[in-house]
Amino acid sequence: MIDILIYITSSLGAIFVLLAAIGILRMPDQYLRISVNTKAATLGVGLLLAAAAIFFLDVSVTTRVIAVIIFILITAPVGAHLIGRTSYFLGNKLWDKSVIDDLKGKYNKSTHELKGDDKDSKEDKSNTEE
Amino acid sequence: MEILLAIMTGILYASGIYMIMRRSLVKLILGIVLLGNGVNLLIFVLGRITKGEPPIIDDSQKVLEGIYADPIPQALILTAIVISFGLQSFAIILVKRAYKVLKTDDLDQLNTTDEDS
Amino acid sequence: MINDIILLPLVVHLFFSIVLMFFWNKVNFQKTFSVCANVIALGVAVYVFMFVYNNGTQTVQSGNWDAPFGITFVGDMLAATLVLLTAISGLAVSIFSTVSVINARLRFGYFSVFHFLLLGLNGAFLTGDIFNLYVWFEIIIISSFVLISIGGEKNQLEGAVKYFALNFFASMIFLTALGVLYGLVGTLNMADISMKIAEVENRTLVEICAVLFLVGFGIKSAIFPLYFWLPASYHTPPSAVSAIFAGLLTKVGVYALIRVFTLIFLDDVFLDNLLIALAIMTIFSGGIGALIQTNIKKVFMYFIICHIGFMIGGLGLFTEVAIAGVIFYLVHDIIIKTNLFLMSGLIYRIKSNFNMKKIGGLYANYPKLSLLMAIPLFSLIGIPPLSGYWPKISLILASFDAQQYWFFGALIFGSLITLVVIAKLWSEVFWKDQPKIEFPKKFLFFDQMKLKDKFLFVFPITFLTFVTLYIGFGAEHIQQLSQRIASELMNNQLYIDAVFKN
Amino acid sequence: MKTLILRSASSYLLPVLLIFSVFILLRGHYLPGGGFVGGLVAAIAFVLDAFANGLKKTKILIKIHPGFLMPLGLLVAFLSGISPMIIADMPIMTGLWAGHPIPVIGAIGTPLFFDIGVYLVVIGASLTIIFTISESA
Amino acid sequence: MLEAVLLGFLFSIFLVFAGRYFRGKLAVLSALIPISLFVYFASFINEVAQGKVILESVEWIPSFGVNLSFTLDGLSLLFALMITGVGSLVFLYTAAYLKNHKYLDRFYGYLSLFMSAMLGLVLSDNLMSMFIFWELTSISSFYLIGFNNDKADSRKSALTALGITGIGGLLFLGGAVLLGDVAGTYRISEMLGMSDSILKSPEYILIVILIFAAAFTKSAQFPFHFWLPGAMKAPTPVSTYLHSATMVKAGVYLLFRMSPVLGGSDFWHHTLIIFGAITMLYSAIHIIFRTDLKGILAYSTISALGILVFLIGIGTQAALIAASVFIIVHALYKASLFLITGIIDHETGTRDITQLSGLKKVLMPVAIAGFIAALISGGVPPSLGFVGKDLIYEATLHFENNAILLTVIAIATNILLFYAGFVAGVKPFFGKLPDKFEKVHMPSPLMWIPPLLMTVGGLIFGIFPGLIETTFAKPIVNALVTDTEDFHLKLWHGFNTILALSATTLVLGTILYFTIKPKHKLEQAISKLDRIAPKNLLFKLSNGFVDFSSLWTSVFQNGYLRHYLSLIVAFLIIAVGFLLFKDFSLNIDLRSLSRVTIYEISILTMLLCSVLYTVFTKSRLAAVASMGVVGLSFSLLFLFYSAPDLAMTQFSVDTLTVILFVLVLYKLPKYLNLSDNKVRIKHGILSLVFGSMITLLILRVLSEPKNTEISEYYAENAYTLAHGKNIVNVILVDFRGIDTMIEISVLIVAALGVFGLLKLRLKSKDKK
Amino acid sequence: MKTKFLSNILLTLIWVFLTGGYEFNNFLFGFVLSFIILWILSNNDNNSEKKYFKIIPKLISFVLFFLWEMIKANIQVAYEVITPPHNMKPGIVSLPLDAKTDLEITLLANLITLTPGTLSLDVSTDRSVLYIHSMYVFDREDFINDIKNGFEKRLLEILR
Amino acid sequence: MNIHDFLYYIILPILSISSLLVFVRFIKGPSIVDRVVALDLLITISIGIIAVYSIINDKPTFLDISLVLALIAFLGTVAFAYYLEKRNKND
Ligand code: NA
Ligand code: NA
Repeated sequence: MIDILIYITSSLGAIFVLLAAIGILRMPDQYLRISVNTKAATLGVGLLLAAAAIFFLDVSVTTRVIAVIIFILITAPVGAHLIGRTSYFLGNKLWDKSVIDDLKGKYNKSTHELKGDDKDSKEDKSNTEE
Repeated sequence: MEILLAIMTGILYASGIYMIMRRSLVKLILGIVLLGNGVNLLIFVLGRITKGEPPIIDDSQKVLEGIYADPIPQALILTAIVISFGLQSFAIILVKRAYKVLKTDDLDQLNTTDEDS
Repeated sequence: MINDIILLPLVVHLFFSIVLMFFWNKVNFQKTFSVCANVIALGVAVYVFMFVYNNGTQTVQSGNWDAPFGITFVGDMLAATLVLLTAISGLAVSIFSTVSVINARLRFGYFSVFHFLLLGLNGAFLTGDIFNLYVWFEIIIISSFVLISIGGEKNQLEGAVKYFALNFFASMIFLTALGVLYGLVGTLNMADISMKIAEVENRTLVEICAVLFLVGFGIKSAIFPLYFWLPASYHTPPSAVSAIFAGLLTKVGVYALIRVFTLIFLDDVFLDNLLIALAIMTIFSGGIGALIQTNIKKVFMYFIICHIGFMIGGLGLFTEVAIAGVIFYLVHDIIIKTNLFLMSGLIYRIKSNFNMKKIGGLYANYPKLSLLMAIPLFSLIGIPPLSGYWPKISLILASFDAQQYWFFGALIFGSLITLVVIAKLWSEVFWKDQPKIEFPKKFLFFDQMKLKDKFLFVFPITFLTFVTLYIGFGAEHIQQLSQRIASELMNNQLYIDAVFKN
Repeated sequence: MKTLILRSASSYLLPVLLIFSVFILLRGHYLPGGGFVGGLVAAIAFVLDAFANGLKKTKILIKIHPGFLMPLGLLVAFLSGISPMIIADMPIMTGLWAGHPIPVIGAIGTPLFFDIGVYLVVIGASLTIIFTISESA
Repeated sequence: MLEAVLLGFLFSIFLVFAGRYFRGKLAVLSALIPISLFVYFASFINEVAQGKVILESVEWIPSFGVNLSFTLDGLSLLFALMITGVGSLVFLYTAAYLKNHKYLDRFYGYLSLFMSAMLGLVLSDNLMSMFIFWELTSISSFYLIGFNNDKADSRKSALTALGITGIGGLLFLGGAVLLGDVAGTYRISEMLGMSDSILKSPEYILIVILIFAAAFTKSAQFPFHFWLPGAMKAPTPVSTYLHSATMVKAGVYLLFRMSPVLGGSDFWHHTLIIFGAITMLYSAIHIIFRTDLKGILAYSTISALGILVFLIGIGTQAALIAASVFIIVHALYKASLFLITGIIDHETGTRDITQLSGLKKVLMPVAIAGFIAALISGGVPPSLGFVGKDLIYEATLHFENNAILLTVIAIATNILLFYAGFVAGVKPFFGKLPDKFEKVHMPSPLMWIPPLLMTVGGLIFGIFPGLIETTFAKPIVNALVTDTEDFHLKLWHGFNTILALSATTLVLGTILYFTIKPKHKLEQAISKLDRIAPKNLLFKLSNGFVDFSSLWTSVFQNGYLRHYLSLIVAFLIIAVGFLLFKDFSLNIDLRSLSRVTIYEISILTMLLCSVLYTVFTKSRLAAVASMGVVGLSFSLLFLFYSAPDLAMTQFSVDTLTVILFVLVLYKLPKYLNLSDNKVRIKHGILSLVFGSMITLLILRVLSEPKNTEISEYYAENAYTLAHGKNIVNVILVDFRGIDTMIEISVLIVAALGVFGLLKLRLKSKDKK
Repeated sequence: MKTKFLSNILLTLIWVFLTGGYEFNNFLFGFVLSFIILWILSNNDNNSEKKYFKIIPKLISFVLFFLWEMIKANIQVAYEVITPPHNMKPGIVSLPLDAKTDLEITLLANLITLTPGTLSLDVSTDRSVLYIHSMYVFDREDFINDIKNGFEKRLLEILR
Repeated sequence: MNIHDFLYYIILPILSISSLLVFVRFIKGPSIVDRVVALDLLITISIGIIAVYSIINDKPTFLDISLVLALIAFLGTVAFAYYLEKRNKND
């Protein structure tokens, strides 16, 4: 029973990791790659860790596994946020089939302050990135 | 596997030395880091590698028996890593200062002290 | 406690460094404390020396782990002697530093790094463990990196970059050698290695390992063709720093070579000839380097290289007479080179310049100081009966006995060029009239200093000069000591027995 | 960096990382870890805080100057190293052990204090280096 | 005797502190030192004449066999008396000559230092202590020659002299050490009996060469003679004392001393005869072309030294007698002539012989001294010079080989020396007194009495040669020759060949004096040959050497880090490569190796690619990121191979390093590719060769068995004795705790360094 | 709420001491037990204190919801990854925020990042807007409403 | 095929290949952002590898390394972001 659980979790984990890897290789722009990274990999690795927890069936291992998963869940999106906005600063273009860019023109180039959704930028909303 | 590791060590040495020989200050530091890694790997490989048997005594045991990795090279490398870390951080700052004061990245410009003055 | 006497030099210096770090900003406290600390350290060193002298080689098994399982410290006569010399140089430099190094530098941990450096030197001399030796080397080089670059002036940084890169490389080669050695014998205790390496069947690998050690230590001790960092950097920091570097840093490399080649890698014709060949080239290269310099610090610097060759060659001759000569030379060299750079600091303070072409008239204006400085200069040349002369007898004798006439020639060449260059230096700096140059306006000249500060400038030089005179005129004592050390070194079973006696 | 997300995340991560670093430090004698890695993790925790909130705030947070941690740690290590010389007339670095082993940490003895010294030094040194660089960057 | 030797040293040290009292009128008191020493040594004349040898030995550095052993026999007594005697006169003369000189005290200091060194040299029975004094004479003469150190000429001459005598000294040291090694003692008196075995030893030729090198440089033999004319830049008392009477004879003294030990081989005799002959004739000819009085005297001194070497080379008893008498003769007249020249220079301000004439009107007593000196020098009876010259001819005529040739050379030399003596001692005083010298007045008696005393002495000894015979000649011969024949010194031998030769010499000398007048033209004419003079050849050589040194140094020390590193790497490749391929074999037991798995391969691939990427990328940021991958791969490798502690540490350190990099990176320059392709390829090959060498080395070490004693001990005792289960940690904090203590100190120092580097800004006023 | 939590912990500790069992399971049991006891005793408490007992079930349901979203996200990503990327409609959308405190905003942003196709890029300096990158922006308003009614609402319920 | 073999011969190779794929992205870039993301993902995958490896060798200790990785890996990303932003600002 436990073995089967391990087979399943580990297989799923590996598959998601593989998907994340393919994703990061195939996705057409930085933002999409980041997006893929934070999801598939997190889940995949979580599952692999879970497999370990199931295998050892030990409180200390389980707590450690939970700790690792929580850490990943906290840090991965924060990292994604940081690198995502950085990518925008660097002027990395969105994929050319992107439909909307609300962020355009909102960053102050020198202070990196970010404007909220105020009136005078409303009309930009439907503009798509070139 | 040891053969591959030996080749890898050689490559690390080669690339470290090659990088130190460049004229760019930044490459110098990267070379130092690479070379340091190469040396660690050399010690590690020469201490003979063992898979999956860390030199840690089991909870229930009092002595380590059976097959286990030689802990000594590990301890040595650990010490070497820490020391290299100290040296590397110093080197990074040294290079930064040097660049700021000398205003060049070109190591070839740094040859006035060898000349007779 | 009685067993740990040889560790006292380490304990006190580590303690001093810690205390000095706690009083980070108190420059005046640091000055006083460091000088007092060095007086204490000298006392300790004398005590250790006498203890070893009277009671023979001492060992401490740190952690109470029997050799070869822990780190063993071995205080044999050689180590004790070097500890004593370190303490002497250390005291002189620390006094000199209080007035010659500007407060801005002192405020940034100069003294505490200085004590770390002394700690490292003492540790390197006392340890009986090859990896531990590496660690001591690292504390030495990192301290020297800091001392050589602190202040961050232009040429200092230039020198420091090269100094760093090549010394780092040396450490890496040292580690490589260590890895190979461990791979061959599986132990790190030098006495243990000495026994186990004899059992290694593949002698070629042992030779390669020796060559790696030779290069690792050779870079640090500045032998040909590994010395290039030295002329690029030693003259750039303040003179006090150059002094301690000149006196002790390269010598610790020589020490390591002596240790390794008398304890571990023995009786190898290839290695001995290699050492001698390198020594000849070192003497030659260093000598002609000194010949063409006009910066007095650089002249002294090339002499460091040149005279290292004397010692390395003696080591290559590998007879008891030769080793005695090497030890004597080492004793002489540590004191004299420290003093030379202190003197260069004094000259700079008087003339605001290091360039021979731009300074002169010292003899006319400072006759007594000039005579004081003449003694170390003559000792450097080896004018008999001053200190540099005596070891040459042993070295020449040994070179004849080994029929190494090229090395004999190199000895003569090195001595001659030292003579000529120092005479030239004397003629330029001391005899010649002061050329008309513009002196910097914002410069505190020696004449304008307070009497107390002047005294602190001159005292260390005088102190070391007296030590040099003692080495010269008390050559009998030094030679007996050297012979004793040489016989200890040539009979490495003594060392091994001392380590494993418990 | 002016990002709210990082800032608030780091305020929750900091204590976790610190606890974790102490954990790694203490169990080092039994399992992978020890003063050095522990110290590095702690240092990284503060660096993270400095990235998120700015160096000034982090410095206020730490209260003691990291430079002070270095001699302090070294002193701890030094004292635990020489205490056998002074107390027990044993060679330097001889382990002195007290009582029975307790969970996680194991036996209490001078090597533990030594490791704590290492921990403090590593925090102090790493932070000194990184903070100095950030300030002059 | 030790006290006698030390007296001068003590006096010079005393002058360092009390010198200012000796700059004025008290200066003349300094002469008390040599005078008392002269009296002291004179008191031994009787004992020595009776054949006694006085020995005295004080242990100094027995480990080296260096003792202060002094011996007073005929030879050393002669020299000791000469040193102190001429010394006394020179000390007196100086008081007037350098009256009120600012540094008169220093001058006396050097002089007495020199005197002591010289005394020590001639009295030493120990080769090593002799060498010590030998070197001290070089050093003190360096200071004396360079006394007028504000003049570039003086400094240069002092340097040249020191260089030449310095190398001689060092070779002497080599010879002494080797001789001591062969003989088993440094005591010359003990070596005397071992002459035969020394002659047979394989090192004999080397010893002799080294000793010759010492003697020839010190005693200015061709081709090392040129430092001596240069040394005449020194004040006249110095030239008198060092360069005519005493120091230059140290080499001769050494040859004297060594001839019973090392003499007796053809090599010894022929070399000395050849060098002596060349020197005496070569420099004698030079005299004709000189117009500077001191130059003339310098060359005649060299010539005289040549004669002495020549005579020692002949080595017969007759020759040795001739040499010992000639030493006295030369000291008396040459010292006088120098002092006289000094007076002329001092009073007229010139030493140009073409301008000097008729001075006898104003300097009558000096003229008398000059005239007598010329007589002695020319060997005119009844002066001692005549006795000396006869002895020389006697020695050459009775030599076994080439007697005629040697005699002819001797005659030619003597003719020229006759000429020199008269030009220096007579010519300035006769003829018409130029107007400008009308007002020249007599110097202080302190200046003219010494030369007069010496020349008169030369006359007296000439008339009563027996004085010399009993006091010096016989004891010297006793000291040097084993089977002595009886002999007597006489002024008059009756009519024989030698008398004829003497007469010829005098006649031809006189003719020469009246036909050849010193002219600047001649001097200029000869100067065209200067190009091939040994001096200039040597200067060219030394300039060439300096150029070579610059070249060598700039090739090796060219300021480029990469160059330094590639030299070091090349050295490693050669040395290690040589050993590696000396007996190349690679027998790895493949079964002992661990299996290759896909995860290891993929990590290695990643590691490899990231390393290569780091090396070849053009973006430094990418390189830093790539270093992150390298670190990660390392962590995984460590993990795979059972090193969890390492994996953790590597990863945390790596993260910190990346942070560090990133913090400073934008303060760093762009990542330029500065080297050109050729250099890159060169370095690439060098690095690759080195890397492959490391690989081979690893493989070879891996095929050796490994000793696991220590790790087994740890495995057994880590818990039971050290209370820890993570053995790596136990090693770090317990087994090898000291390593860790120092390692954290390294970190601290690095941190202090970083702090200092970044925070410390030297303001301009701080920069010293 | 805090006081309740603290009393809960305190009771747990008392339980642990009493039983003398220091294992994890005993802690967990003690915690649940004291939670129930406190809940039983909570009738007289004011509203804010009562919230403590509602929050646990809500938290559990939120976690389940989140896990579901996450699995959905991954399946979606899996699909995108293995098929050609033609049917994506990515874009950056500004989401007006109701969440106010740092914790609220951060949690929301992170959760959004972890769930289907979305990535929180940044929060405006005045905290009024969250900029989200999404793989599928078929309709801007629907997209915004989905998030506001889904994640934000549930999250704020728990946190407030 | 037991769990050990399954993990050893199937899961680990998949994970290894995944890392290589990610590494391809790392090399390809093109932007530094891609590299940072790739590095981050590599570390995440490594955590998985460690988990599997600890099962294979029956060494729960190895999980501690994954703990360290999880905790501080993200610092690298933070640092790069910090750098890029600062550089961008200064331009
Ligand atoms: Na550890
Ligand atoms: Na211990």
